[in-house]
Amino acid sequence: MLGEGIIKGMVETARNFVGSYSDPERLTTVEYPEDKIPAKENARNFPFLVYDGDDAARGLRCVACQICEKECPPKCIYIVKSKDKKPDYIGKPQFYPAVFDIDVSVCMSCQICVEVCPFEAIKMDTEFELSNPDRFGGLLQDKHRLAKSNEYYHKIHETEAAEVDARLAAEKAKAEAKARADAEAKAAAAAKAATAAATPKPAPNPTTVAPAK
Amino acid sequence: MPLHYYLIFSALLFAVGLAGALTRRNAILVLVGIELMLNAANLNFIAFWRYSPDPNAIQGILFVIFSIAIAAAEAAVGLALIISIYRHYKTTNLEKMDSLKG
Amino acid sequence: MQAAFAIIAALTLVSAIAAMSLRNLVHCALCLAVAFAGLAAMYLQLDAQFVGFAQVLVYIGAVAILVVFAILLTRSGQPVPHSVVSRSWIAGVAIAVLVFCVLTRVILSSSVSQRSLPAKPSPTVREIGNQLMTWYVLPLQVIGLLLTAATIGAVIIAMNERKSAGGDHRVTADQGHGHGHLAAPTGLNEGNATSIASETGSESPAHYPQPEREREVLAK
Amino acid sequence: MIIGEFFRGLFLMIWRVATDQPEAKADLLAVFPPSARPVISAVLTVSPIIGIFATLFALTTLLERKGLGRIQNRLGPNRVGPFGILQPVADGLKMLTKEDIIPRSADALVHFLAPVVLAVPTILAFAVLPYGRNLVPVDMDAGILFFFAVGASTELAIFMAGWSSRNKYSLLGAMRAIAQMISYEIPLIISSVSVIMIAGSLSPVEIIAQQGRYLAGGFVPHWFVLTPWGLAGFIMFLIASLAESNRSPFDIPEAESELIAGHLTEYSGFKYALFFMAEYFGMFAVSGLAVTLFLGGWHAPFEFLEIVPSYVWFFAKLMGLVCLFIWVRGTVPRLRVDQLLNFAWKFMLPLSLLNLVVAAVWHFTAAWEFPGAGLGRWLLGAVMIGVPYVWLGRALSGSKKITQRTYRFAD
Repeated sequence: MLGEGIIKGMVETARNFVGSYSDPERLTTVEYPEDKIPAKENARNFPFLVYDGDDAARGLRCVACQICEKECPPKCIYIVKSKDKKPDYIGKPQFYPAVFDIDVSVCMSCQICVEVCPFEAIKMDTEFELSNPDRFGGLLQDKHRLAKSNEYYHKIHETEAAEVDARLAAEKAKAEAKARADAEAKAAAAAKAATAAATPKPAPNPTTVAPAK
Repeated sequence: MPLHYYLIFSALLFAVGLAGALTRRNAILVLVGIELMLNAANLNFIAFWRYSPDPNAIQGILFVIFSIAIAAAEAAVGLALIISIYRHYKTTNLEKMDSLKG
Repeated sequence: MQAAFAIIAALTLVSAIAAMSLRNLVHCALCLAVAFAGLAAMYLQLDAQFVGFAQVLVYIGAVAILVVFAILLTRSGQPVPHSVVSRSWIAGVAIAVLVFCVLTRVILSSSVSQRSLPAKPSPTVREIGNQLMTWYVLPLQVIGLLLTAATIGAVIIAMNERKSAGGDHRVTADQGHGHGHLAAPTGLNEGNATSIASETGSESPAHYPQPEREREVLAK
Repeated sequence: MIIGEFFRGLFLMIWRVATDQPEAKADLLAVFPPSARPVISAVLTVSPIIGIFATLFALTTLLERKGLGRIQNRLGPNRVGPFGILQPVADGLKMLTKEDIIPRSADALVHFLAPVVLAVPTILAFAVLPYGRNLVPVDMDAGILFFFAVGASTELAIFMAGWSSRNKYSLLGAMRAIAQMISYEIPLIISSVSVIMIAGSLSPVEIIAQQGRYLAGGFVPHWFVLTPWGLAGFIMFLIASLAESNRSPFDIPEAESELIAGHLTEYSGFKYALFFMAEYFGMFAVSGLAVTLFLGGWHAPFEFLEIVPSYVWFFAKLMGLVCLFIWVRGTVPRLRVDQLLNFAWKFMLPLSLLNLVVAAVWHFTAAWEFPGAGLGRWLLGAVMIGVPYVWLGRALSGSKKITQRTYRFAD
């Protein structure tokens, strides 16, 4: 009342004024291009493709299943499936994307592609400096620019990447176990077949053949 | 420069104001015309004061000061009246304010 | 001296004629302000500083603004379909010309008008103040009273809308209909003729809805 | 020969200005033929004023942006030049290279004239301020009246800008600006009338001369701000001048959140720069008047400091007031229109009228002779203005119950 609030406010702003010179901690802003606030772990901006190992062309997890292309709400993903196959991280032969393009200018950072990907192949990046002088070519990111290593993924989303790696390792272990079991079964069946061939019993047993398929 | 320059100029201004006040339909412009006439009269006062043989007699100036004050009051009241009239008749056209014309 | 007089006089006269003859009322008001400024310059040329400044302060700073406000509040800024001068305009101009002729005749025949410029007087503001406070103190008081009365009167005249926001107003509006005047719905015209003071004093619900009123003021 | 005389005159002029001597221009003018002297004299007077205030304008925009930044715990502009000191240059270049847009339905002539009509009176107002001991552009008998007269004529320019743009925001902004300027002109003038009354003169030079004495052995200046009516008048003058120069918290004519930019909405490029400049020039002019009326003009605060050139004190006080304006802008939120006008008519006007009475009492108690008369006089004045201030403040704010806000049209 009677103007004391104004004086109180003036004192407060004066404190800010002096304080911002004496105590740099008070400054709420950083000088952007030189200083950056480190990105939060859960920050997300734009998808990238994860690859394992050193070779982006070989280690790409994407199998060109095109689920993300279908699910993408603004339809910014464009995939062409390869004709041939190459082994994936488990070693199973899979298709790979011959073309994988994402248009930055269309993407709305919704993360749905990440949600739907069954292969943990597409993840969200924290990189936000995507501006480019070339409106068309520069904003359309192709497979090579999108591919980023698993180490990078670990760097930006530590917790999430660890979970993903654990899951993949489990899957891989399961697949290997299964493969081993299959191989063993196959070997057993082969042995059996060998013994069966040795003994004259021509009628094949469907239960032993089926797993070897 | 002789005095009659100012006097004739003031007479011209007075005539312009008078013509406006007599011919315009809009009440506001009639008031403006009256203001112009008052101003012309003020100019006469100042001119007569300036050309008077006794420059220390400042009646002319004082009269103009009073006249300006009165003109301001007149403008305020006059325009308030016009606004009030506008509220009743929805027009400031003087030719349409003819309720008393029988 | 003569050149300055000629320039100022021409400017003042042209803008005075423009103020009295232009179709757009806001232009008229602006020309009026120029005419007032020209007169102030003429006072300065006649060594009447105080009056010149008072002229600027009162006429340009207050009267011209008042005229502008009145024009906008009465929506006179809109172009009118009919002629802006009255039917008997020839008579009006004739009377004005006649008055001018008579005045000129009188001025030219008078011996006073041939008087030449005396030495420059030195009317200090102090002198004016002394005179106002001694010999002219009664007129000063009367002027003060007049100004107070005028202020109160102007406020009351422009404010009576507020008191009779209900039925009274409707009746007057209907009378307007009866005489074949602008038949606008009452609610719409509610607030557009309010003064500056009520423009901003928004306690009364009678002046809502505000956006509508603003649109009307704006509809030039 | 002539050239030598010219440079001698120029040097003498600068030397005399720098050392507070009178007749600075005399030797330089003697070089020119008598018929050209008035024009040359005018140019010599006007060009430094415009140059200095244009520089101050650039400085103040920078100061304002840096200061506001610091008040909000930001850095402020710091990219252009070292510490951002070239920011005004960049701003100016940006303004001047922008396209000059005139709306199609605008009244082109009035739209063009408005910034010119605004800029001329604001620069004219500098004519009567005494910048130093012998630095008065025009020593006018009715200087203060001249100042207020040219100040009043800026209102019409703002109306021209608002009306000619054919934009509802422009018109509303202009109408708000005019209503505000008319309302606050009254307390502004009345609070300076108390000074005029005590000084007995409308001349700024005379008013400053009356404040040139020192009390208590040269340590207490005889400034009007140190009297009860002067202090109250100074505060009211400052508040009213904030409103006159359309500065926060009274910047509702250009309230961005409601009116885009008020009457400036349809202006761009050089015309906008003119408006911007006029606004700051108006602020300088009214601060200069406040310095003249209340803060002793170019007089030093202590007697022994009078050896410092007088214009230094004037500009130091001026910039002090400008900094205060910036500080207030960084602190106080914007008012609503009805609050603004209620404050002017219900609070400022009665108090400034009362302040006149206090000044009159001060004037007539000057003859008091008994011991402690000075203090008693001071206390009497302080009580006379302080008690009504408290009473009026309580009466006006006491009736307001702060309750949950209701929205009439929001839903």
